[in-house]
Amino acid sequence: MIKFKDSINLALDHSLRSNNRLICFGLGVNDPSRFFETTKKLLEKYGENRVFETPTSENAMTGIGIGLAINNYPCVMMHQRLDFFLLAMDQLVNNAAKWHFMYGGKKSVPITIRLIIGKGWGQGPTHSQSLQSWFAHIPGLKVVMPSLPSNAYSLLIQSIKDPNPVIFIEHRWLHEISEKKINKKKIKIGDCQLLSKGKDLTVITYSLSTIEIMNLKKIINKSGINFDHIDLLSIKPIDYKSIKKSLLKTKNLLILDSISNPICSVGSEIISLISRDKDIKLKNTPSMLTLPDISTPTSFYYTKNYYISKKDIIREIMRLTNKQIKIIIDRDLHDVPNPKFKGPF
Amino acid sequence: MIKFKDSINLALDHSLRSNNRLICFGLGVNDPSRFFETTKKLLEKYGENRVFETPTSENAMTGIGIGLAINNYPCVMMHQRLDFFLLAMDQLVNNAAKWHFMYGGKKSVPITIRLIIGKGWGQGPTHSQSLQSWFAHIPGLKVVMPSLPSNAYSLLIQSIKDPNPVIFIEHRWLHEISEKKINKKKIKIGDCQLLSKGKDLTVITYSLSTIEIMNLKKIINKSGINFDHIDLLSIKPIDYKSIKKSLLKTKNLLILDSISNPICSVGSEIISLISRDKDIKLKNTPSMLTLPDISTPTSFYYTKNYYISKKDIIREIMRLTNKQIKIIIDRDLHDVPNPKFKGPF
Amino acid sequence: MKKVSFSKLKKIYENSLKIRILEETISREYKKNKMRCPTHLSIGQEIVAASVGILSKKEDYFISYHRSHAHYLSKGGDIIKFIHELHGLSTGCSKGIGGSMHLIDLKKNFYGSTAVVSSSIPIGVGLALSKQLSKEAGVVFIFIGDASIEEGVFFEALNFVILKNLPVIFVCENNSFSVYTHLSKRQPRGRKIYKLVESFGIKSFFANQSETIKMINTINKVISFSKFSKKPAFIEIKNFRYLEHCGPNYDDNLNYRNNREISFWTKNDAVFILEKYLVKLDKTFNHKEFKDSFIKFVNRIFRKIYMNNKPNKINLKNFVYKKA
Amino acid sequence: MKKVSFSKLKKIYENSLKIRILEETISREYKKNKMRCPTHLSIGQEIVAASVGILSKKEDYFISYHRSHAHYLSKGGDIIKFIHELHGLSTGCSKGIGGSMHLIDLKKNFYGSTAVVSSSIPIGVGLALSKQLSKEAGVVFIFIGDASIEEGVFFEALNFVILKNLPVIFVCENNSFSVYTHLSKRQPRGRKIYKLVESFGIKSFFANQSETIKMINTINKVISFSKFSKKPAFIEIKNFRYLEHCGPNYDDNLNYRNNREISFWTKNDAVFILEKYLVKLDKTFNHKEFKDSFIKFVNRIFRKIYMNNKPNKINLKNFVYKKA
Ligand SMILES: Cc1ncc(C[n+]2csc(CCOP(=O)(O)OP(=O)(O)O)c2C)c(N)n1
Ligand SMILES: Cc1ncc(C[n+]2csc(CCOP(=O)(O)OP(=O)(O)O)c2C)c(N)n1
Ligand SMILES: [Mg+2]
Ligand SMILES: [Mg+2]
Repeated sequence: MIKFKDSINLALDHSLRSNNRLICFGLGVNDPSRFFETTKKLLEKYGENRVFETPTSENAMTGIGIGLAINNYPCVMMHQRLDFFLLAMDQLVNNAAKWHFMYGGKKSVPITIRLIIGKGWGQGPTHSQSLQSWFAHIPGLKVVMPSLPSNAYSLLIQSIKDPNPVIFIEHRWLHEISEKKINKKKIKIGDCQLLSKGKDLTVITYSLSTIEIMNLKKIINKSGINFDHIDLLSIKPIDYKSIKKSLLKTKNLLILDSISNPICSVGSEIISLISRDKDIKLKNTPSMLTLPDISTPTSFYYTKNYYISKKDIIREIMRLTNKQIKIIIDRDLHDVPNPKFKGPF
Repeated sequence: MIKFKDSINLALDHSLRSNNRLICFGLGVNDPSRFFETTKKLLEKYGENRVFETPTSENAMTGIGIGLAINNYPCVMMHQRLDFFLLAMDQLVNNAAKWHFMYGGKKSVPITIRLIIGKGWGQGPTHSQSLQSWFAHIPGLKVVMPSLPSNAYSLLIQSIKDPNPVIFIEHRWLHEISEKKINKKKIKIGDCQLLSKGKDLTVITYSLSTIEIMNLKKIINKSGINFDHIDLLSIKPIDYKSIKKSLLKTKNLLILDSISNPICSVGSEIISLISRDKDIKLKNTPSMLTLPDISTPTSFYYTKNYYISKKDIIREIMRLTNKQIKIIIDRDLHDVPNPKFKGPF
Repeated sequence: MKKVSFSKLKKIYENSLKIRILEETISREYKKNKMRCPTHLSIGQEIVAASVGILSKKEDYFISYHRSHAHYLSKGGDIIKFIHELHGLSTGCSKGIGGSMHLIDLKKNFYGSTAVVSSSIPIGVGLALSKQLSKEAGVVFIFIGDASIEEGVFFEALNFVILKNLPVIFVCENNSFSVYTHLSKRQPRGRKIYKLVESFGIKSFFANQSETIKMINTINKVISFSKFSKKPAFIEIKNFRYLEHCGPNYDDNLNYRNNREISFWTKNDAVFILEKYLVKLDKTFNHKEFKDSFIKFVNRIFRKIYMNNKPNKINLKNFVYKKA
Repeated sequence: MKKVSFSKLKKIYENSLKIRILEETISREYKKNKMRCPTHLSIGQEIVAASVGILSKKEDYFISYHRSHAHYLSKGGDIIKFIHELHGLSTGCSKGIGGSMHLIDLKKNFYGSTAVVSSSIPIGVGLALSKQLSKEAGVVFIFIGDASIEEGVFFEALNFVILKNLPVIFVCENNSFSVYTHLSKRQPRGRKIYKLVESFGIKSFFANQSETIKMINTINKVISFSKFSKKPAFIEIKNFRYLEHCGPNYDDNLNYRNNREISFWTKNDAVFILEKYLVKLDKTFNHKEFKDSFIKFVNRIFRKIYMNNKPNKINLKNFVYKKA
């Protein structure tokens, strides 16, 4: 059994070993938490020159990473919450995303920025934002959001190898997810994975929502509903070809964009793409499930109906397929990824 | 005749006069340029306590504006380019947008942030970005984008009066646009305006694209094509009711999102909204025109095909209506709003 | 410079005792998993807030960061609403929406605390500008940690404070750590934060919390300086947190802090030092009754919550925008 | 401290003369509306770049801000590609995509200039870290204006430079203005930028461009300090731009600058001061030939462009991402 957080650690270890110019830095990389255990042993193996703690200076550190990257030191920068990275939008958007373009292709910026999205245990308004649609909007950035240990492993290695800036977003609730063993097959940035097949419906997920639907697959299948499950993996570039192929078959779409606010979201972008495609004719209007257009509250009580629940998903699938699913009673607490989790982050 | 920039000036003057707690600040407000002439005479009338220059500290100044606003000094903050405001995303998103929410409604943040979008005369990658879709994505913000002197006047007054943070985005090329006289009729934030009526097509525009289509209206009408022209004015909240009403009639949609990159754009959001609405059945797949997913180049030569041209618009309308329009030969330079314009900003 | 009076010292003592009792109760009760939000306790650092709370005026504002319980409480923030907030109840000071990291009590001029490092600094500066404009009495106390010094916005804010000569007092609690990371990994060795700030042209002070009485007098000096000079001021106070960065436990088993330092600070606990000092000055000084009754008061609040923790329904939508 | 030699001074003179000639030509030709991009000219400030260009080493890197023509040229940046860049041609140093505000010449170790205030500072710091890691010779010169001091990222960068002891030399050209706004509206009165930086623990220097020879020697001193101490350094140079902030014209009709100041700086033009000094040292010193041939060279470049300004087609898409 290998956990997501360990696969990240393995991918970092592998990358540091195979490229001795690779640099990793961020708050917490060398502290006892070892960045949610994802940077374990790296300091010991590669030394403080290559793996280092930083001052709490998100904006400058991003620029410093760009400076390293354009002088042939690819790097991985890490933020324990995406929210903190908002301080560095100038460096990200005005420099990292544009450097290769604005000097006519002279220098690219091989920087990978790991961002963690928080959820539950009262993360609240300033510790739970997920802004993948912001990053996807910006020309020059790539956006990768893995779902399982194997694809996290492969995609982190690819992101680090990529000569361009890659925003690599990990949902905190994935860190404890495990697979039997890691499949080291290379996944190209821009390729989705098809996690199940079926003719009734296409379900598009990414990051945590992939797990959300996987946890429901059995019960849905039992009710005689079979669906193509597309796990995007890469938000930008997006694997439109695979989405289209599936929709030509199922003509029925649910996007589980459950960690995002709705407006100008990745879900909306996908619906816009398929709606402008003359080849695609759906049986139902396309559907997407997102958070409401409201910031995250802290309270256990008020997050309950805020997050998308198993019931919400089941209800939507019943509606789209016009079939009944035996409603499940969900006894899990909605604000922890597993019963052991006690926060705080 | 009154110009857009003068209507902004009038609205600021009116607001400063009618609320003696209102504060205005930003780089250039009191310098000889008077912020593209939009802050003319304000210093003289209201004094340096209420209208002041600031250090080049976008992030702190935004926080300072929030501090003023929560203590009953509504304010208007201004940035000569939206691009510079990227430095202040922490203050905008983590504080301004959430303050009212995260303290359970205790204090709202009446701040209006004027952002200017650049175009042409080699503004290039770092002086021409328009990120309305970013702002629309964030719960707690409102986003207003006027098109003409009258609506700029009314909407700026409304934005300033609004108890919430409003991002008020002005396209630089609108500043010299004029109307015979200013119509002071109040426009509610969230209401679009219908600038023409017709059954063949619905054209949705905002900001500069409103002018782009207005300049073509005669020639299009002459070819026997009549369209509902919806000028959004407010990007968030969006006037979905009016959009829907028009589409139920025309069943044909062109969104002119010509100052935005395409992915997760306002255009995509509108298409997502209407595509998820069972009541709306279009004759054609909905269409939108945006910039490519590429940053803005500087060169006169390479911006030519980068921006959406009159021809691009005409071609798309012909396709959607299946009618011919006498192609116009456009002799205007594509990188200036009018022949007098010589940059630099 | 007049020394802080006995009666004020007594109040400071009571204030810090209250904070300690509350925080220790939270630490104990947290393990019941009813306060489900990240919680940064102030145990070991209470005296700073307690002193500023007593020595400042009602009309002064406070604004604070993630470790803000002490600041909220020392300003007189509503205790019941505070505990309810940690429990996510609609009766909390932020209706349960903000949690431990986002506290507010406007009646007491506690203007808010928020959790992104340094993010509340410019807001405090804006509040000070609003005071200057309205010629309102009082200053704004901006509480920050030692990591705040690393964020650019701190320096932008400093520049503006001096440029406009705003009524601000920065209180920097330097506990040497940002989460698990010592200053030496984040700031140049030998830096004195207060001297750095002084070089911006802002009057700056330093105090060590283990010299408790001296520290209280220094805080008083800062406040007088600000009052009489009408100039901004800064004070750095060296202190130490006892528990883990975030959460209810001790974490010194992780060995990220020097043992000598740990034992120095626990031996020089400011609340006890002040207590001993008060007893020395007045043999009859006895806080037992005060303490017992406050403990009872606090326990009752928790007990009530546990007896009936069905929260009221609220409609989140109503809080996103204020209605015009 | 050895004084800068006659031959170096001569080179500095030639370097600044070149820059002036180029910038004046741009100012003249700009009015033909063929250079269609915002253009911040360095006329009046050339000597700083010219000196650093001559006194630094090939292996040193430069990184700069919006007013970067002089820095690019003084580092030996390709002149033809520079002029082509301003004309938006694909033969420009940034293929016409960057324009005046985004210059680069990697062959000469000019690593780039960009137009958001202070945005290039941390990138220069990252370059310096890369030099330290690879034990590569040389330092990174980070050019900044006086407004850069107002952006928080400058201080974040300073902190990191000192923390890691990076090979950086900051060159701050303090021309008293940010666009039309004088320092006094943006920074506290009496502030000395170099002293502020010194208080961060970074060796800092000051020079006044009107004392030209002294300034050149001070720049030399900074470079020697950096070389021998292996420590970061900072120099503030007081100077003045002649033309408007952005564009080809004089704008002193707008009266935003003090007349005394204007006449002081034009009377104390550094290029002329250096010229006179050289003539004094060596009566035979004559730059006429050099000047004439350079003017010819420059004019030829412009003429060629105007004879054939059909630019090559490029596919913008190919520049957004680098292919793996
Ligand atoms: C911008 C930002 N970066 C990182 C964090 C994560 N973080 C939370 S608290 C903290 C430590 C702050 O240390 P300090 O200011 O010294 O306060 P202390 O916790 O010691 O009281 C950090 C880094 C954050 N909240 N915001
Ligand atoms: C972040 C940011 N804010 C504002 C601007 C607008 N701007 C362009 S140049 C400039 C002045 C900078 O002054 P200084 O650093 O002194 O350089 P100088 O122009 O005097 O050489 C300003 C404010 C910008 N480019 N970036
Ligand atoms: Mg600390
Ligand atoms: Mg300047």
